[in-house]
Amino acid sequence: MTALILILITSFFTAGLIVRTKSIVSGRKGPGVFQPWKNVLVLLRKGLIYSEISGIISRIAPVIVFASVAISSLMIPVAGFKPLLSFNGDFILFAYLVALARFMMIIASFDSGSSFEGMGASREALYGMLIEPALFVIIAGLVIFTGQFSLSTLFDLPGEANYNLVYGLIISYIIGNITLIENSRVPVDDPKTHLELTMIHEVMVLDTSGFNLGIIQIASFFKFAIFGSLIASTLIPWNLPVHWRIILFAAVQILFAVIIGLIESFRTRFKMNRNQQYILTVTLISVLLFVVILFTKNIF
Amino acid sequence: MIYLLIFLLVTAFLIMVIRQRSALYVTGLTILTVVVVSSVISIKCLISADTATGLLPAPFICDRLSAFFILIINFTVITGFLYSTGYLKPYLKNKPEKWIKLHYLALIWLHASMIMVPLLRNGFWFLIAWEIMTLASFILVIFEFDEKGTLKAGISYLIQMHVGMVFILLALILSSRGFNGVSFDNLDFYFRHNSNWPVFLLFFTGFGLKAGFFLLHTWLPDAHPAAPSHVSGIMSGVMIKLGIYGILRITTYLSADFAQIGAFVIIISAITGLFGVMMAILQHDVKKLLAYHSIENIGIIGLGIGLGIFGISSGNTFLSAAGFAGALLHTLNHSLFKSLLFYSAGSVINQVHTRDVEQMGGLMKFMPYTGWAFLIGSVAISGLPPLNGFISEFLIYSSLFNGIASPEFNKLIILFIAMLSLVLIGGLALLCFTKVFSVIFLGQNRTAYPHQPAEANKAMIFSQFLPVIPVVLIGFFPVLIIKPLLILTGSIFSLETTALSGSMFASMSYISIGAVSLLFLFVAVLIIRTYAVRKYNVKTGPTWGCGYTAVDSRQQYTATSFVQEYANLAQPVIKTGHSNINYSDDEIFAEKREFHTHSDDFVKSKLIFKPVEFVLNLFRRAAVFQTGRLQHYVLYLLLFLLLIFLLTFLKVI
Amino acid sequence: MLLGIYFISGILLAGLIFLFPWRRTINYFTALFILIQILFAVFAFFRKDQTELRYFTYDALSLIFILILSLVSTATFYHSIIYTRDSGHWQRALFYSSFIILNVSLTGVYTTNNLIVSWIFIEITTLSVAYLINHHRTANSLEATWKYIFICSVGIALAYIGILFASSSSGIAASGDMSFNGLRNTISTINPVYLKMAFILILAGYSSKLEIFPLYTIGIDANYVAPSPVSAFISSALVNGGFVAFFRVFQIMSGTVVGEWINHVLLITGILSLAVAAIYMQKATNLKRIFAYSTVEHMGLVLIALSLGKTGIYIALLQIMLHSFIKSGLLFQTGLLHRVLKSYKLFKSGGYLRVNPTGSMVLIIGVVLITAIPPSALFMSEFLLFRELGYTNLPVFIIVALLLTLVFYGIISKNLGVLIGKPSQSQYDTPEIKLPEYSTQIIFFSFAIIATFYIPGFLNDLIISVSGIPEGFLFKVFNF
Amino acid sequence: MLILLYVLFGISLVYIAATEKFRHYIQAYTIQGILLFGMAILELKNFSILNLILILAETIIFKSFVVPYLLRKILQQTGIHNVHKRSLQGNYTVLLMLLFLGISLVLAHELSIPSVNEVYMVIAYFTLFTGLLLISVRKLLFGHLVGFLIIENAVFLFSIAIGNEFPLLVNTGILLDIFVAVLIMSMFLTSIGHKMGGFEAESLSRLKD
Repeated sequence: MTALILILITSFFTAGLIVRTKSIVSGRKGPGVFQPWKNVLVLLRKGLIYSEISGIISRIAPVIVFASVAISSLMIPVAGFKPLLSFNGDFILFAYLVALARFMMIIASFDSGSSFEGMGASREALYGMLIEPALFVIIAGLVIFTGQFSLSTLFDLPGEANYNLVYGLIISYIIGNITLIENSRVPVDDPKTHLELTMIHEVMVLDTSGFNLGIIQIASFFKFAIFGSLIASTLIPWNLPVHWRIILFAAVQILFAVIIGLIESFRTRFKMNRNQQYILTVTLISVLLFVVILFTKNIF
Repeated sequence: MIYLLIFLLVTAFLIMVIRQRSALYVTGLTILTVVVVSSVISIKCLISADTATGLLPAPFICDRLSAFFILIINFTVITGFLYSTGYLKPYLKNKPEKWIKLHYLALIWLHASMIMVPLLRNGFWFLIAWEIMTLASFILVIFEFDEKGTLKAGISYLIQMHVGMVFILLALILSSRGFNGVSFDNLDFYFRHNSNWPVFLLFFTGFGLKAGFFLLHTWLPDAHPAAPSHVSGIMSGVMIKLGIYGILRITTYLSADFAQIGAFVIIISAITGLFGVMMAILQHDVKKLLAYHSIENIGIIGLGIGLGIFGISSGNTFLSAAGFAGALLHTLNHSLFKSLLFYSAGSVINQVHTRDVEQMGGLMKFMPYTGWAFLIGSVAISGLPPLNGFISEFLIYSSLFNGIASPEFNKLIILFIAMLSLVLIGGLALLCFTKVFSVIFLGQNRTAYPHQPAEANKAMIFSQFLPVIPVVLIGFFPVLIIKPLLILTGSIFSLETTALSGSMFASMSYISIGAVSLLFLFVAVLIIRTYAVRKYNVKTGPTWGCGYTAVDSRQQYTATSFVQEYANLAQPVIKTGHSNINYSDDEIFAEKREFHTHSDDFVKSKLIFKPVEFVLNLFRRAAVFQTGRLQHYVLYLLLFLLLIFLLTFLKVI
Repeated sequence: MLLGIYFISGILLAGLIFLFPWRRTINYFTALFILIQILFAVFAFFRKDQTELRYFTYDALSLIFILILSLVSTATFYHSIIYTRDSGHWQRALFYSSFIILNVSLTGVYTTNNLIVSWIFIEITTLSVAYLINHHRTANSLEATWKYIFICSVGIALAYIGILFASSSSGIAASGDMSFNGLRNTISTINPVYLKMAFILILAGYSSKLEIFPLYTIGIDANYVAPSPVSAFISSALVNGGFVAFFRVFQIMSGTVVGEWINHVLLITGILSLAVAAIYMQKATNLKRIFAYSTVEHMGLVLIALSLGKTGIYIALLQIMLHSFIKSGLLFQTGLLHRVLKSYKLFKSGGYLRVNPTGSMVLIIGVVLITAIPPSALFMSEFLLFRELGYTNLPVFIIVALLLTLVFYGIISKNLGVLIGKPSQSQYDTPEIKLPEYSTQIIFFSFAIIATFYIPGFLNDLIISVSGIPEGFLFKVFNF
Repeated sequence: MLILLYVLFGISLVYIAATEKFRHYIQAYTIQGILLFGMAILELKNFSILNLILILAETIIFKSFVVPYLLRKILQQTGIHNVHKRSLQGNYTVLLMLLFLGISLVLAHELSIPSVNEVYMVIAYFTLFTGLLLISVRKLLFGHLVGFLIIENAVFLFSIAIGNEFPLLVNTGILLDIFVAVLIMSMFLTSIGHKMGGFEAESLSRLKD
């Protein structure tokens, strides 16, 4: 339960922190940390407008997207705080729930018969497909490393005998990149762009409005928090006292958000056709990690 | 056997002589009878502890493996038949009456032979049932013989099945040397005293041809589009599974070489799965796409089997039990959602008279039920929770990760490859099914339909939704089936599964909780949304056109463009060809032009067609010997005598 | 005595036909002959292993084939009545009289116990079938007939030389006893080289009748131009005649020192026949030629089976028996097809299913049966064949399997074209085929299906006694 | 005496192979019939009167009278006299004959058995080969028929050589068979000539795939 609460709290401020970082770096005053959530609350209280062409899918898909991301967050451990749902192989359910959300996003984007939304959908599907192995390779590495089969114990890297902070950092790096890709951030995508041709996530929700847009936004906040929590779990020793863990967790989350903000400020986004290469690089790094773990465990 | 055959022959005769309408009823009744009888027997078989031999007369032997497959077959055949009653209606007028009756007859025989295949161990009877199955399905496939390519697909199917039969025959014969009868039961002895993998390989080739493993799959993407949809559903749903049955049956007899065999099965299955889904994405013919997906799913099932065999080699019960259980469950699951998808696709094709997805669109509004059925099928086949596809993939994943956790390097590499391919298969399947569902059912129609599409008739809708029930049930409540499934797996492959059963049960109950809470959350958010927007009228407006207001349906994103980036990525493996006509110099005003892309199955074109064409050409050239001249015929006589003299003289014979 | 009556009545009736050459009388005479033939077959069964007229014995082998002959010739007669409806008086008279002589001579071939007599009757079959082949008197049929007589005669002359070699040992020449028993008794004294010469000459010579390599070509041509009932008869009864004549020699020689060599020769010949059939079938554009090649294929299989010892003989007999029924049924049906589509040419015909659904169902069943797809009993014999090959000779197994697949492809694809391909003419005449005309085919086909599950006891006993395999063999293999 | 007959027989074969006129074929065949009769009489020591009649019928009557008559009739009806087409030059035919003679010698030597006169075998093989050769190289159907008749002569020679005395009934059967075969063949030959306006084997090569 603590884990869920921590994730919820995290989700409240990460998005704002990113925006805030970006504005400070670019020399603007910028909105407050909770501005994204305020926007969402406004959205939630607005009426709904659907495309004339769209049908039932547009009406239910956002809800499913939200629900599946929310349920998937139930499985995420936070630095030793047990998640609500935890069982052997829960990471599979986690990954596939995220995939379910993606599925629904994609078909929802097609429902309005738009000439743009398909572009985003196409990229989302392709990148999602390409990045999924990275996550699984990490998990496979962790399975070898820890001998556990559940997210709640897998990420307890610091508790392992051969642990080295380098592992934690590499994993954090990979998960960080996964986050950027899953959430369509720079360098893969620029959420603030205004050209539909180059967008991924934003273009898919062009015809989504009001409450539906709101919950999709919340889902993406959740996603941030989920990956942030995973990073925190790999870095923070799980046997520390509770308050230390919470403090460290908060620190990691803030750092994570700030780093993303910095990346978004200083990096330009890739050309669309270079994205695949980038994603594959991430996967390759994860395989490298896997090999390193093999060495560590003397399997080679 | 004899009574059964007499019964079927009498029905056959009856169907041929009575009127068409009554023929339909007789067919239904016969299928129902066979279903009831065989189901009762197999349920008895499943319940009773030992392999119940006394249940059936002589050549038939029922054990739990066969019972499992029979139940699957029965379910799909029932839905298939129900679907056919609706589906065939438009055909009744323009096809010869006898042909329709033959179709019914073939349906009965296909069903009966599919039931018999898992029940027979004696090689001779087994092959008879096997061949009848092939023949019946062949007749079913070529139902729409007027269509271009149907016959070719049918014949290619028949020939390849024949080749497969020869492989099985060879393997059976080799393994029963020294026995009087040719039977699978001899394998037990053979495998204990001989090297296992050569004969296993032969069996695998024979059964793999039916199942559609990589390199042996080329008949599948041709036969399924050619066949009417209920037949595609039955074939893809259950008939190709009998290939899996065969492999499983052989697996139960294996006694050595597990590591090699397991590795082989895993690698070939991984390739199969990846290849199937990679090809599927690029197809624009909806049924061809589904056919390639069958190949993919066979790959997944094969992964499960391979993992199971692998597990035996390292003595890891969890690995093998979860692998086999995953394979069995995926067999069941695939039969459900694949038949469902084929039926829905058939309903669509029946309305729009094309299989090209690029010419569809917006059908959700015209055929909502079919659309829902297809959506459920798509989600399930992509292996997404909370539907059944996820459960079987979960089992296979569990097995995989369990194997990875206790590694040796060589095995680890193979398991790693298996894992990577399984993950990629999942992602690619998602890409594929979002494409096909969206393009067919969402948005607007891209070209004008020949007539206003209407919802499929009641029989079709009913049979589309019949498989939905187990799809949803298994997806939401895997706890219900996991224990029986593991017991079944344990007794088939003689594994000790009680320990595994506990932890699996726990996982499954959590999955159930997750699925149910997903549903609750979904409903809750829906209610909240209704509450939140109650003050406003839900409005509709034009789709956002980026400021451009004259948007029309042709500007929609198409299937080709949706997978364009993927196609570029897959170019090294799967060449996508274009066909277009260039402008000529004297062409001032451009004529109407067409452009289309196609992606060829390189296995089919390079490995099957080319050699076959080469050989046939050679044969055509051999005809120079046939001069029609009397003198030459006498010369042959002389040459023959000379040949024999020479061979004798050289002591060759 | 029985045989004497049969021979005399046959010859008499054949003569009478010329004296009263009207349609009705001819039909009556032939029907009478068919009746005599059936009665003869029945009585022959009760006189098993008795010798008549010195040169003829009703042994098991002959009984099997007499049985087939009487069934096939009855059916052939029935179809011929319809076929020759529009022929001229003399043409018809010649047809039926040749038919009767052919039947008589075939019975002679089947029942004789003498090498030379068997040869004589084989030659008579050649001569009498010539008029049946040439029934239409077109350029094609003349050509085929000429080739048939000529090549057959040359072949048979060679076979005669072979027989002379076989009798070259001192003992047999002195006694002049050219009966098979005599040969069997003295065979051990014959020089093996002469035995080989004899065997190869007899095989090559009779290959024209057996429709195997090297002299298979004339059989194909004859089948092609002959009226389809006659084709059916040629492909079954006449081929069986060649088989019996050859088989008796084979059975004696296979027991000697050259036995192994003979098996090898048979294997080579069989595979060559199979290959020739498989390869040329791909190019054939005529339905009847395809079925004729299928006969070559089946006879090739029979030869391969013969090379496999006792079980092989059982397989060969089963195969040839079933082949007779299925192939003759198929060719009868092809005749009916011709009446509807007006052509056997593949590129000229199509859409048979639409025009004549019942007939096409019969054709489909026939095609299924001839390609040895279950429930065809041919599957049983081929299964046994493969079983033996799998145990003894794997390379041959593979070659045979490949070639059979080719044949399978040829038959199925070409027949499907006729059945459901595009019709070339927009409108075919409405067929005037009455239901009874399908009856013979259906009966023959059902024999071939039932045999998978049940072979009548007396027949099985006969085959077993010819092949000499142990009693419970089938039971053990098939778990009947 | 016997050896002279052999040599004469051989010469007649060479003559047939080398000549280009059908009339000469018939003459040579007639002579062969007489020669065969001589050989049979000389070779078979203890024959009955019935057998003598049979042999007489087979050789003199059948081979020297009936068949040549038939052949002449065909020639008259069709008006063809010369071999104006063949697939092999006459020289080569003769050379091939030489080769076959050699082969026959070798064969007869290799396959010799004590009870059989080797010279007989040589000539018998040679006759057989000549017949087959004629069929293979001649392009007119008439030539084929003559080839067949020569093969029949070879058969006769073999049966003398190996020395079988078949029962009378059987012998009659054989004789009748051959006779009817030749009769029917000549009938067909005539009708082919009418139907197709010629005897060229070329015209009979339409039956193929």
